[in-house]
Amino acid sequence: MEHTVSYLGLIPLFPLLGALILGVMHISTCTGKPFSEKLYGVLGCIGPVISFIYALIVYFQLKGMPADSRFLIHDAFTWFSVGDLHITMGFLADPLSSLMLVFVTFIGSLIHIYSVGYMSGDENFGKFFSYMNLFLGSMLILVLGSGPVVMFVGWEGVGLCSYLLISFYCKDTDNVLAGNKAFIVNRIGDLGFVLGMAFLFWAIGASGFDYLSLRENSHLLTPGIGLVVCLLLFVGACGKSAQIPLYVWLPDAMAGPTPVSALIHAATMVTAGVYMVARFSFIYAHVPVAGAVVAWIGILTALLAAIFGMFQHDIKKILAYSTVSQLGYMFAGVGVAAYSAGIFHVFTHAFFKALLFLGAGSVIYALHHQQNIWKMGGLKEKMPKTYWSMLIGALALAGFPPFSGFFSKDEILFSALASGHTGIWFIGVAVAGITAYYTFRLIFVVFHGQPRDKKAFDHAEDAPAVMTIPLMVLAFGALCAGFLNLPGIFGGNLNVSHWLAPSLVEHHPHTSLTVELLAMALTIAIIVTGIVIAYKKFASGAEEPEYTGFAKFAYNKFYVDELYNTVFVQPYKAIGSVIWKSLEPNVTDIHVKVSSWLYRKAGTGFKIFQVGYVRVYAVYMVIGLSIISLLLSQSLN
Amino acid sequence: MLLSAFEKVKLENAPFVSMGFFAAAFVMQLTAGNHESALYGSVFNGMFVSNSFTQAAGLVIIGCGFFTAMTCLTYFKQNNPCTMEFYSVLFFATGGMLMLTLSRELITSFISLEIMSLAIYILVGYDRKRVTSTEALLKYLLLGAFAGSFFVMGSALVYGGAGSTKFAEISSFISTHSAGTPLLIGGAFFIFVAFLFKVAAFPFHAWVIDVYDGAATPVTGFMATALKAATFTVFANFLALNGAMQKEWIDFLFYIALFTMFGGNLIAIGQSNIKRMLAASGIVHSGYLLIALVAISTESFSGSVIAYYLAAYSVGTLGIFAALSYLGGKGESRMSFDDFKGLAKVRPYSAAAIAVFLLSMAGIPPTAGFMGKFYIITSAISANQMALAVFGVISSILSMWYYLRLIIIMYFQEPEDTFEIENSIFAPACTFILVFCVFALGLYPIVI
Amino acid sequence: MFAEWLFAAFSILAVLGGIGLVTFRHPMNSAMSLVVTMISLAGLYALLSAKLIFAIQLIVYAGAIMSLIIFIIMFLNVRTEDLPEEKGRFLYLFGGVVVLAPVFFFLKKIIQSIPATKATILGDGFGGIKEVGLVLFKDWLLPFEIVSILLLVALVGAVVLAGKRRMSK
Amino acid sequence: MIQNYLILSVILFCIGILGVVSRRNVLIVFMSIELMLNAANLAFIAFSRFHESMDGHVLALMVMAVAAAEAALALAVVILLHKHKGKLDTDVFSLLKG
Amino acid sequence: MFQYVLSVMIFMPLLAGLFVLAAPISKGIARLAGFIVTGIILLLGIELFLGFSGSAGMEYVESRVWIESLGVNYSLGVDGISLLVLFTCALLFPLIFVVFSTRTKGFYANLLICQGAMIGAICATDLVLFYIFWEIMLLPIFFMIGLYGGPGRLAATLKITLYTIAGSLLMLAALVYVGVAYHTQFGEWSFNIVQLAKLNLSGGYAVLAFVMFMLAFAIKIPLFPFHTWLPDAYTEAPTSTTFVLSAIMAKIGVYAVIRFVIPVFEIEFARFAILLSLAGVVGMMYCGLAAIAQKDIKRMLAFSSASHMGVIALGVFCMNVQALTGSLFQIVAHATSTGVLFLFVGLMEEKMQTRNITDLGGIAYRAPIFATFFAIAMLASVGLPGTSGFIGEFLIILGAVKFNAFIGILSGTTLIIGVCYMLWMFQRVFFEKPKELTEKFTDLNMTEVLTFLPVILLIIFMGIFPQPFLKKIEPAAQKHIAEFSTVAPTVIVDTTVPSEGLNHQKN
Repeated sequence: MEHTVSYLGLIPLFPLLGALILGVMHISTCTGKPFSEKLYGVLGCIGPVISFIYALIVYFQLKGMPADSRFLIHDAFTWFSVGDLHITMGFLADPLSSLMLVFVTFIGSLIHIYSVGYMSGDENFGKFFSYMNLFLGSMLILVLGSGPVVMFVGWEGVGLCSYLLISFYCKDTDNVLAGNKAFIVNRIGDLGFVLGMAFLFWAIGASGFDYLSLRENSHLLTPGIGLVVCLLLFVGACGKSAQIPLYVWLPDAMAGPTPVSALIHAATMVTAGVYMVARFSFIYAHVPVAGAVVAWIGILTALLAAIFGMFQHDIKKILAYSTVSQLGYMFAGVGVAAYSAGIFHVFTHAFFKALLFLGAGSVIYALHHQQNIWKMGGLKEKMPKTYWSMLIGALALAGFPPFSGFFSKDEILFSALASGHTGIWFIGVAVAGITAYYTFRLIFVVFHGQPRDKKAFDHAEDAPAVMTIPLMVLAFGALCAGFLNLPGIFGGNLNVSHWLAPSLVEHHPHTSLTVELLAMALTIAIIVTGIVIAYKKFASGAEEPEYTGFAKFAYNKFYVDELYNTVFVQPYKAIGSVIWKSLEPNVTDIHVKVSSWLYRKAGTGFKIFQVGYVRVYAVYMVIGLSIISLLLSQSLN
Repeated sequence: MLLSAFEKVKLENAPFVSMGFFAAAFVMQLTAGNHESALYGSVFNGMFVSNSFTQAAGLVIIGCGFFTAMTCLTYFKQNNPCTMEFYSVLFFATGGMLMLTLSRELITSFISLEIMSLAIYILVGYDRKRVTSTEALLKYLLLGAFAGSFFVMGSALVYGGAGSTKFAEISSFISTHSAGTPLLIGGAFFIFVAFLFKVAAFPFHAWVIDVYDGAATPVTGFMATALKAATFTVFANFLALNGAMQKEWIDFLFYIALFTMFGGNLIAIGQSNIKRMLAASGIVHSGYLLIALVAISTESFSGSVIAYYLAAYSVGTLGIFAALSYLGGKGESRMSFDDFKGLAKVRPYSAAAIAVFLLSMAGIPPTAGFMGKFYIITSAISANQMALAVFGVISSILSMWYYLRLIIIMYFQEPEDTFEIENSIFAPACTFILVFCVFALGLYPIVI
Repeated sequence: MFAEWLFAAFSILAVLGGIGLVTFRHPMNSAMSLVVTMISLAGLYALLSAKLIFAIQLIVYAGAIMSLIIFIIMFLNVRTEDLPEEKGRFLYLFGGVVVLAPVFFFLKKIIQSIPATKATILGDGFGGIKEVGLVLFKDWLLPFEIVSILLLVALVGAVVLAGKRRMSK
Repeated sequence: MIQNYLILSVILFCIGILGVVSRRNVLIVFMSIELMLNAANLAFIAFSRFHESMDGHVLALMVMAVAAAEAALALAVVILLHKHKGKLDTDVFSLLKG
Repeated sequence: MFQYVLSVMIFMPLLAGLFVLAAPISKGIARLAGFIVTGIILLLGIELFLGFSGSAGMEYVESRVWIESLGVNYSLGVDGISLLVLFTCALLFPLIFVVFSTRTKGFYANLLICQGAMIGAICATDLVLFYIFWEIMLLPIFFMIGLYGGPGRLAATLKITLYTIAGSLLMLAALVYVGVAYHTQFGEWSFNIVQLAKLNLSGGYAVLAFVMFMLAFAIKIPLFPFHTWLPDAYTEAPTSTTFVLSAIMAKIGVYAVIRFVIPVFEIEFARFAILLSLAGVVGMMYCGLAAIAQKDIKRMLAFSSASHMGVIALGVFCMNVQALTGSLFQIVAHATSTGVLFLFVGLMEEKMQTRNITDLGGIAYRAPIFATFFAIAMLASVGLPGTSGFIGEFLIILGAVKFNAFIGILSGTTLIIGVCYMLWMFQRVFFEKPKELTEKFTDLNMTEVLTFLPVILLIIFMGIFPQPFLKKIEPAAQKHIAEFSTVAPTVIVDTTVPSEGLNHQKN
């Protein structure tokens, strides 16, 4: 078995072990004297780094294999097996997962290193790294899982870590609420995932419920059931990747420490949905309707989040909405069957979004946890390293050529256009403009103009090296990652797409070069327009605006949270208390109540017959006698 | 055999001796042959027949007598003392019951019934100073005599219809004619009325509560068990004399059983006095026994189910009455539910014993009561009387509450009383022997 | 014919006596009515050729038992004002009649089911002391014996309940 | 012919029941019960005549004996009652109820 | 020697319980004795578990004639279906003797008797014997709630006792009916379940008997809408009792359905399966929703327990091997997770004299070990992969989807509903700012850690390596389903998933 390599399982194991060790260390010293931060830091980073090394080994090993049979598997043990259902705790590295593997471990390691600086001085330093390691382990299980069920382990695991890390500062109710929200909304998605798996299993899973077998049998899937499976799985993806209607948790998730936002809520976990859709490309490819649904939901989410992003004050919220928006792009990509484009955007996005978040983190760190952009300003001089790296990130996010975002986003837009989804393309282009606008609004307000808060400004300075080095590495990535998948018109040969091809089922539509160039030019024009507008409005120091009308509406996120609260959360609680207060005692328990009432009444009621008079007792006897006589005389003859 | 024990009683005074006689009679009954035999066939003209069923019933009755005598020892230390006539009358009653179980002739049955009844009337009214005792006597006597006259009328009609009052001849008459002859129907009906009265079946049950309440506690125990055992035995013998006879009356008994169970339950729910509650629960148990009567298979009638149930029921009931006898205190001052608050904290063993008896009566395994109920239900369903079985079960659900109520009061409430009692070993000893019996019968259900 | 007239007369007397028993307020009057019934019943027994029973009915029942009852009534010296107020007794009686009607008709139906046979002439010995005695001691020895026990019980009972009690111990 | 006797017996029996049911005087109730027993005896004798066997006579005899025994006990009770309350009203004795 | 292990496991605690009750010993010794006895039972249980060969049939069989005339035998045996329940029962009891402050010896006696009876009910393969143990196991519960419960204990104990006795008495009638039916069909008496499985029952009485059986078990499980005794009883009972009730007794209800109802009433079962599974699902949602409205943690957990029992029961009603195995697995998983949660709540109550959620907060800072353990148990209870809760729930949902897509989808909502109230509670109790009462809270001491650690580890172990457990139960479940499907094939509409999917689409 040349495809079997036993170290595949070790990749997630290292961070998990790290998590365990750190957790035990933390708990055992929680009330006493803690271990030094250095020890925690080293232990915390060692796992991700080893995983990264292994990821590279995997990558190179795959690279050395022939293109059509590039995969490595490792079945660690039979997880559970009941009837036809055989689930092995197996790991699969194919081009798709190896790509994810590499960048997840890479960015994960960087962010761990960054966190050592960011989190220093926190009393729960150990806990943080334990959770982070746990997250990374789960994420790697998600990525490497050889079948949907194993993937689901990671899927839920990352959800759990997300919850734990969002409510990391758990003395504050809001943070915990945000964590709850994230977990519950994710769970709604998980429901879809589980049901999707169930349907999929009963349809084609009997002869093996891992990707390889499923892929072989995917032709057996009827369109109807295929659609059901696709949509249910997409519900799962929506939950995890914050798409309409389940996106609401992600902005709130910014309550967690910034490295968490960077790693989990920007670079890795939230893209799991996209990864999952790509994983199941062999099913989605059969059901174009499902793809269209995915694409439309994606692009609408992109639009909506971009609109929200335009009006936010909180630096992390802006980035969060931009994440949602970018995720929308990715779904639009995978929805129009351009899986490699979607995944490529995941890849590039991971770099620039992590970069932006870490940059924002540095800013916040420098300003002592100030997150409102209208309290910042002019930080360019004080924090040049941060500024420049964030600028690169912003350009990449805006999709300005030749930064990485440009190539991936353009690839998606182009695929949409090419596959005939003109509407999606159109909205996509508009969103690109809006993205450019709000990204540079952030940059200009924070780094240009006059400082708005003098006192904080004076103390601001660039972060220590342990934080800035990861920034620079990421900035380099954001700058260059796009070149890995240079499209044909720029003389590239879509390296990443070709690499991914064996894992995916996609067709590359062909359109004329002119159309492609025109579309690209239009996009760039729109992006530039967005940047220019932002420059005009904010570069020279605008004050915090008073929002009215649509802006206020958008600032308040169209009141979707409130809507959900009224439509789902409150009724849910109301139903709960109705059941407890009214239904349970008065309806469900009624059979008990009524029978006990009857019972008591009957008991007291029958007492009156025992009057104590002898002749009345005789009367009972005689009445009984005569009734029976009556019946008996009827039966005579 | 019985008479020998019974003649001597006039010479004996002490209750110990009477206990000895009961024990001796018990052993004799136990060792007596197990085969169907007519006692003194030629002399008594086949009016007495002994078989395993009557033997078992006899054992139950004698056992009841034994334990009652034992209980009385303690009881009378706390209450108005008795004379030795009490024990002799107890023997008369027992003798009457034994004859009743053996008798295979209507008038013999009637006379035995009257011996038993008269003796029990005397026992009920024994404490002449108490008005309630006299009242109970009055009620029982009036209604008992009333019911007795029905028996006579019924016998007359049966005699008119079948030309004889012997079971064997009635049976052969039915075989050649039919059980549906009007005279037989009428006669049997009136005889049933008397039996149903004695076992307190609905609607002839009303007396039982007041009478049990008024009588002295050990007597109540004796009435509730031995009397029922004797009556049911003869009832079953009469009913089983011919298959056609029993079939004729199945529907009738069905409804009687039904109403008896539910009527008894409804009365029991509202009671606040333990003796009255037990009386009412006795009605319910009669209902169960009636189920068994409905379900007896006349082809191979052995009465085992009835006998077992009687034994199980007797053990439980006697036990609880024995416990009440010594816990009741002077002049039966503690008889209502509330008087037993927190008994478990003061007298844990007594409370445990009472709880066991109550659970047995409620039919909770592994007590004898459960096995009895199990047999009854089995026999009912075997006889294709599913409905009756289900109703029986529902009725025992209804009865749970008032049994549990006493347990709850004993265990879960705080004591207000010190439960001081006369120091006498007999009734407590009797109680604990009976506890042992409850489990022994439950775990080794001997079925004849 | 004579026998039928006698029957009619005795039955009417018996029924009247019975009605008297249940309607008179004072027990003494009732007791006397009962005596009337008993005597007429004795006559009826005679008509049914039950000579021994006829005699016993007269001697034991109408004679002994009833005089005992009357003796008790006298002994207790029941005065009218001690008697229960039974103003509504006629109403009760009427109610009782209604309730009892089914029983009565049931019994009547049963009686009517008996085939109507002419009375046969019986031998002289029927119902005589000797004949009945033979039957009694040959076939019915057991009941006879146990009746003695019954009477003993009754004796003891009467003593226990009504007699002066000597306390034991 | 036999029916007539029996009908009479039934009538007396029912009158007896009536007495038991509707009267409150203990003595009258007892006497009603005696009446019922007598009615039954009449039936015995009548059936005896009908079957032409003397068993019925014996049975009637037994019933009489029983009736006598009952009467003895009943009268003892009457005396007892009178001692307690001085009254013969059954309704007075209704302490036990409910 | 080992062939009598089941009898030993039944009677050792029973006799020990009676001994403790009767003997004049101090409560401390009673506790110690209880711990030793249950410890031995645990060792025997583990030995038995390891020695179980995993065949589909009965092992460790014992059989003795008891009531010859009715074919009632004292027969015991363990197969894949009962193995895990038995294991749970043996595993969890020692915990109660370790944690909490010492109560009276009567309490420990009751616990011991309860364990004996429960093991008896689990091992009995004779219906009558089963019934006897089934009833006996209620008595200690009755006394424990009544004697040692909270302020509303009287009403609670009456309600649970009357309710469950009502059910089981009806079952008695049905049980006898089955025996009699066997007698009529085969001419001999038997109440052995293996024999009874051969029965062909049909007609109105069979349905009636089936309903009565199901009623008894539905009350015990408890299945909606017969769960109303549960919140009261669970809340008022002393925590150890609640633990026993939720962790073991409710499971025996499910187990009994699998063991006794399915083999005997195949046709009726298939006919009512939809209705029953609907009851399971509705109960799950109903109780889950009710849980969110609770202020008392214990009552919340009670509803949560009822909700989970709905899912477990659903697994049984789905009639396929995945769901059935899932249910059996979930029995253990739920017993360990929710059971331990109840114990934790008991500890909290003991230390802070309150169970009111609003009075608590910030325990996570005061007691990190406790919080971690609690969190793990909680996550297992909401079915997080990697914990034991996931495997069972996943299998059940999988089976439910096959059984009926609609019910499958509804059953999936357990994932959401469970997490809502649990997180809400966790937030209020463990996070947020510490309150006055929680300041007093001390973390688990060494004994407690060592007590709970094995269970917590088991939760995780069973989540990661469930196969050793599944391997032992699957053949029996497989056989069960196979027998079931051969008898009732006409009734089970072959609901293949594609058609279901299409239906779903139209909806």
